[in-house]
Amino acid sequence: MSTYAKKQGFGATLWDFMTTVDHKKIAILYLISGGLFFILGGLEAMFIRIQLAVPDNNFMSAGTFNEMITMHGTTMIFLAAMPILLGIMNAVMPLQIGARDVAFPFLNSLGFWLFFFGGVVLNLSWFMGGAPDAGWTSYASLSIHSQGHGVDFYVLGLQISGFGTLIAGINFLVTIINMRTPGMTYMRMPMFTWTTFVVSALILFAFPPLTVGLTLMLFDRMFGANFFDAAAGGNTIIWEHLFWIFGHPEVYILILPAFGIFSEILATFSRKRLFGYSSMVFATVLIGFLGFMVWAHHMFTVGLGPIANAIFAVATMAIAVPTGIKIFNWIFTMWGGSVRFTVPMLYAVSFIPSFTMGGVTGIMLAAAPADYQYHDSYFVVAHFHYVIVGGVVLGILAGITYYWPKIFGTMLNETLGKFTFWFFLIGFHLTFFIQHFLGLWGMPRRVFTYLPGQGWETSNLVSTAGAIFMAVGVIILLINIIITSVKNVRVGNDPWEDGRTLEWSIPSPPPFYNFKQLPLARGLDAYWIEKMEGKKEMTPAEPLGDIHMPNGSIIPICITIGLFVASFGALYNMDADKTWTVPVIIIGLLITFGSMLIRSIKDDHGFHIHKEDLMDDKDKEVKA
Amino acid sequence: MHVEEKFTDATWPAAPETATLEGKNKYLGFWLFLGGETVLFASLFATYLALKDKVPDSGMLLAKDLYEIPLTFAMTMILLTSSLTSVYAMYHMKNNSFQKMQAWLLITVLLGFSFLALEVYEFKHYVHLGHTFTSSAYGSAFYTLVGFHGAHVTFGLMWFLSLMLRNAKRGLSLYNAPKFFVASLYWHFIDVVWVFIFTVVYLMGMVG
Amino acid sequence: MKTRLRKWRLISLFAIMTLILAGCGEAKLSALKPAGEVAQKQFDLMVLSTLIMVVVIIVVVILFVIAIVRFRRKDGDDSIPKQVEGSHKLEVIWTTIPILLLIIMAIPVVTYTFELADTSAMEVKDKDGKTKDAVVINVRANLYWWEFEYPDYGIFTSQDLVVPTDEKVYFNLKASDVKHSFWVPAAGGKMDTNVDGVNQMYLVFDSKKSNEAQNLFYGKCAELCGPSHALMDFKVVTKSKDDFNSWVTSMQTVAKEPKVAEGELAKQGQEIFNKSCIGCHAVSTSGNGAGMGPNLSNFGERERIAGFLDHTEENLKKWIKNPDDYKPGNTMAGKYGKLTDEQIDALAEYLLNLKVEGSKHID
Amino acid sequence: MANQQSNSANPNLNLEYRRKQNAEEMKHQVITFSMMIFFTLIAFAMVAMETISRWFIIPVILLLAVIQVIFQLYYFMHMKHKGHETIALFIYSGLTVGLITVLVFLTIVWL
Ligand code: HEA
Ligand code: HEA
Ligand code: HEC
Ligand code: CUA
Ligand SMILES: [Cu+2]
Repeated sequence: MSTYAKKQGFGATLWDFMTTVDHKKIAILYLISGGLFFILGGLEAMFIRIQLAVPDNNFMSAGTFNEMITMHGTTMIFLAAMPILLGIMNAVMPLQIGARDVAFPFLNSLGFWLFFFGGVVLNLSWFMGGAPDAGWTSYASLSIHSQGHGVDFYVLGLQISGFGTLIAGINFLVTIINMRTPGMTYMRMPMFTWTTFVVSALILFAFPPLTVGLTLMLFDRMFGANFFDAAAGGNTIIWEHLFWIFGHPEVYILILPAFGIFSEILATFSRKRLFGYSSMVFATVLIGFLGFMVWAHHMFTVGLGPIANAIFAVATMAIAVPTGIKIFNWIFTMWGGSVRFTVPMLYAVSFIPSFTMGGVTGIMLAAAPADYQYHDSYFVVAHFHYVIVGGVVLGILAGITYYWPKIFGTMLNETLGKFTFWFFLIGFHLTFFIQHFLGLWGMPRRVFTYLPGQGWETSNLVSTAGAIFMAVGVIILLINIIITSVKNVRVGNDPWEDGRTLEWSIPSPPPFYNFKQLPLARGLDAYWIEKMEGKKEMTPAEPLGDIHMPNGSIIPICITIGLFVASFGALYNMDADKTWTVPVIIIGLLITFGSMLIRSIKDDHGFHIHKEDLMDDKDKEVKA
Repeated sequence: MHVEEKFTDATWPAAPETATLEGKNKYLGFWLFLGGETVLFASLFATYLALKDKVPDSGMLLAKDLYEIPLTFAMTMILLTSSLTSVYAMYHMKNNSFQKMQAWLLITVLLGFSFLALEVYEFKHYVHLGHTFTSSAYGSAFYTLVGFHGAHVTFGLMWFLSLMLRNAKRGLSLYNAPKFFVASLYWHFIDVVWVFIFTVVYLMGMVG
Repeated sequence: MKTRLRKWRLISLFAIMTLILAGCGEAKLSALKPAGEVAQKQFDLMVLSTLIMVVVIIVVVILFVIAIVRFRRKDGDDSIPKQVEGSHKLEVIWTTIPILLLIIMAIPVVTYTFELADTSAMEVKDKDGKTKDAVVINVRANLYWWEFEYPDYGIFTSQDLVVPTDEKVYFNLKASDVKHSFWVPAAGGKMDTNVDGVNQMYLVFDSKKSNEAQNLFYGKCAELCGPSHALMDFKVVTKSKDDFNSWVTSMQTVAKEPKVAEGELAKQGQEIFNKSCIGCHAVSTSGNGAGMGPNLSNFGERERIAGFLDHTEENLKKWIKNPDDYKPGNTMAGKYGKLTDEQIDALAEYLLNLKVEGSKHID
Repeated sequence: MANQQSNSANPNLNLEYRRKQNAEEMKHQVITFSMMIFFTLIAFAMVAMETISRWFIIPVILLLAVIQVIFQLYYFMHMKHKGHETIALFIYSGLTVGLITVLVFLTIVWL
């Protein structure tokens, strides 16, 4: 814990978190809010499964169901999975490359608050006249047709949180390019840092098309433009393209960090370096690159014509190759190793077959003529939950458990962790395996109910039962977190004992300046190298000196609140009876730009931690 | 080298924009941002091209009926020149001559404002002819693409102005040199986009 | 231990395979019971790709199981394993084999993509401007109902698609409000109906397979289109070429003039209908009225009401009374005045007697 | 963190020499600028003539635009200088993604 922030009241802690620019605290903010959104999205999933448990169910109305799936998909992808991953990146990546913070601490905070308020805007829709109901893909004809303001909330919420993600992406890129500690060459970076790097690049290039798509939809719905109005010359397919140009890289934005986490965990608990490190790096970059060439595989049935379908089908299949390289490298990391089954390792191990099953159904979907059958059926639902839950969510659960001690300084209970693991894993396969068949038996996705007599009853019931297992697993995890936090047993630098990378060479949680002296990376798995030579600490790369740190700031929240206000003006702009909308837009934007102006006018040079204080700190640690 | 350090002409670094880590980060981060902006404008261009001349009824004005050479030419010349003047400003920044830099930036800003004025005039003219944001998909796409560029120009101007006013009394330092430099990068990028706008939208619009 | 585990995996794999074979779903709507050339090709591709994938999964699982069983850390084992950097040989293997497998898959994928997109027969017209040698149907998808136009015969129907067996049936697909998607799982994959243009595709219904499915296939809307997306079903009635032709002929007899109702109650119903409903519903087969509602000229012979309700008088009355109870968000609700129970009885009587083929109602 | 990173500036570098170099570079910039103006004039003139076939004009003016952009990037925005490899990588990636988008919208956006 930092010596500066101890023993404070709740208000002070709150203020501290609202103004913090420390990557580790921002990580915690991401994890908490992402976690809350995950529970929200999970509850929505449970409602979906309850409604579909039996035929002709009327647990919810058709309209509510559509809101539920839209919010489930949107929340899970944009507000749960991605932010949690960004949180883990924030917590771990700077430590892995031996940096004292990210390149732009202020923007880091801004990115978080944009994401958070975007999520708030989106979810306020539940209380302000109805949630978006056009699916998470929000295809233009339906979303333009949709009554009420639900889709407007979708557009504005995603627009705001999208800016946040873009900022985070640029921030990570610059951090990794410019702020690696001496000796940390690109080919010595831990795998998780590599995936963070590639993912950030994907964010940089994938989010602008989404921004444009959302802007067009915003103009159409709120300011009377005609991009998607076929009668006025518009074309709805433009939306589909823009969405998927973003949407497909997005799924790799989700899975690559999970790949990174598993690479770390598998190496750690096999006590063996990652097998084929350089081909893993290559595969990651290749996946990122190919990810931009395949988006039309979501549009095989749109009518793009056989040439386009054939090209995109083949391009899509190509992704099996780099992904396969990764799968086999993971297996061979364990091969010949000394494998210890801790909870994070259980997740990592179970991920391999689970994700493979999801991946190969992806290749089946890529077979365009067969996809005419699969598309928009439960087969697709099964595919993407296999890759997302069997890949991303397992990755998140693994990452949280693995890095929990580093982030919070305590260990989650292993026994409870194993319960969570088994409930979740069994529930997951139970829920989604059967859905492949539902799809093949003709069940379309996004149906709020189905009639009896079509042969889908039993399978749907099984699927719902599986979802309950998953919920139990998640609840046990929550209990585990509470128990662990209450007990608050502190741990040392390297609680898993087999840590290999720099983050395990410093205290858990690290001091707010991370490294007293920047460490010298002498190879891949820098900390492991030192350990093997019998050392306890890293060799420093610089003499002990003053450390420059940035000041906290409330301005990020102010900038965000301006956009938050403006979005409500835009939201109701097309309502004839509301005359206040334009002034509200202007006021909101004034707050935003005013805050930005203040930021640029007020010089903020940060502060220095003096060498002497650092030495004090060390002394205290030794005593404790 | 310290951000608050005072410099003489001789000690002023050759590349003041990247002399500190903050400067380096800002410089790189901004370039990356421009990489993203490239995709953003490409998406807008793509949309415009897909919707060009897509109007609900045949009586409506199309690209070749609207665009005129003289106005576009004037706007192009103004913006291209402003790119050069901002280069001059950065030249003086590298020579640590603050006043000259300010002067060239002022010229850049004035050119930028005249560009904007012409753009506003142009839009007004089109609206008068019945080609509006809401009249057709073509109209929506046109105003969105060109308007996005216009908004970038406006933002660039505000940025320059606030930097100039803010630092008028303080002179150059390693703290604000990267800011000036990055703002001028932004200005060049706006110019790059305009090169494509005048080619793809206006010239290609006129030849049909 | 090791072999036991492997055996267990094998058994569960067989269990899964039997599940696949035993549970192919219902003949009337399962993609696993292909009922014609298109579905058959797609099914073959599915089988081929599934086999490849099963091979991949088996390889991965075997290696995986060996790794986690053999290299498990023993209690108190503190040895440091050899830090292996990688292996070029292995890497070449697991790069080339997947590439080969993918090539095997890619060849039929590309061929079928082009074969299934071949709708050139639609363009071949005779001198009257009619399609030569091919049945062409214009499908128009609307918020929760389907309209089928047979342009070469000048007839319209809705909700029940009637097609001849053993030949290619060609479709022009379009939506009039929001995007939908036209899917008859047993006969072949889907194609979107867009708002901004027409898509073309073909399907084939094999007569033998059709018989197995009682000449009735289920059609689905496969694109989220609003609250009642789930209920936007349609039915495909297959007929032999001869039966199809005679169906066309009888449809054409009511093409010009709506049938005059017989019986007092039905006459009454017709009157109400002409006052309240005719604005949206056509009752002659040659037109679709204003295109606002399904053509009802053969309503008495339909498989379902509104595409999914059982075709009973009771359901019909309930439907007319308040369509929103059955299909939330449908465009008929609230567009006509309140009707008394008597009026509804009369309407039901009238509608149930709207038939073109006499009493050949299949159930 | 500025304090630990000592940087590129070489204090021994003679001021006079640097000034000269800057002036030299500025000269290049002015030449670049004149070429850009020249290309622009050609492009506008071709369109103004109204006699040349559009199949000739369009590729030529696009080419001129591309050349101008390269000038902007490499001279005005200094991408020709050392240490811009990463930057170039990202700009080209952005351009690639953008180009694919434009291509698709011109061909299979459909309709
Ligand atoms: C984390 C998310 C994630 C990931 C990683 C993937 C990975 C893949 N996806 Fe998936 N996908 C989604 C999330 C994801 N997908 C989502 C959310 C949707 C639906 C969106 C919506 O409509 O709402 C979707 C939909 C989707 C479709 C469209 C279906 C349709 O709507 O009709 C397609 C079609 O091609 C597809 C393909 C693929 C492929 C080829 C991969 C590949 O990357 C998989 C590669 C992996 C492997 C192949 C396994 C390991 C490899 C080996 C062991 C080597 C040997 C293998 C072979 C030789 C085959 N996906
Ligand atoms: C990251 C992405 C993600 C994740 C993690 C999930 C997770 C789950 N999804 Fe997801 N899903 C999507 C992304 C995701 N989904 C997307 C993009 C769609 C498409 C939407 C669309 O069509 O537009 C979709 C659609 C979708 C459908 C299809 C809806 C339809 O087409 O009609 C179904 C149905 O079964 C479903 C189920 C589930 C289930 C059971 C889980 C489970 O794994 C969830 C497990 C989590 C929990 C169970 C947590 C619950 C927590 C508690 C119960 C604790 C409560 C405690 C307190 C309150 C203290 N999802
Ligand atoms: C605004 C136009 C409109 C009016 C007026 C209207 N309907 Fe409808 N009707 C529809 C539409 C649209 C549907 C299809 C609804 C759906 O399936 O979503 C429909 C469906 C039906 C169906 C089921 C059709 C089928 O193919 O199974 C019947 C029966 C019906 N209407 C009868 C009536 C009667 C009787 C009246 C007058 C009292 C009437 N309709 C008035 C638009 C209208
Ligand atoms: Cu129509 Cu779904
Ligand atoms: Cu995809």
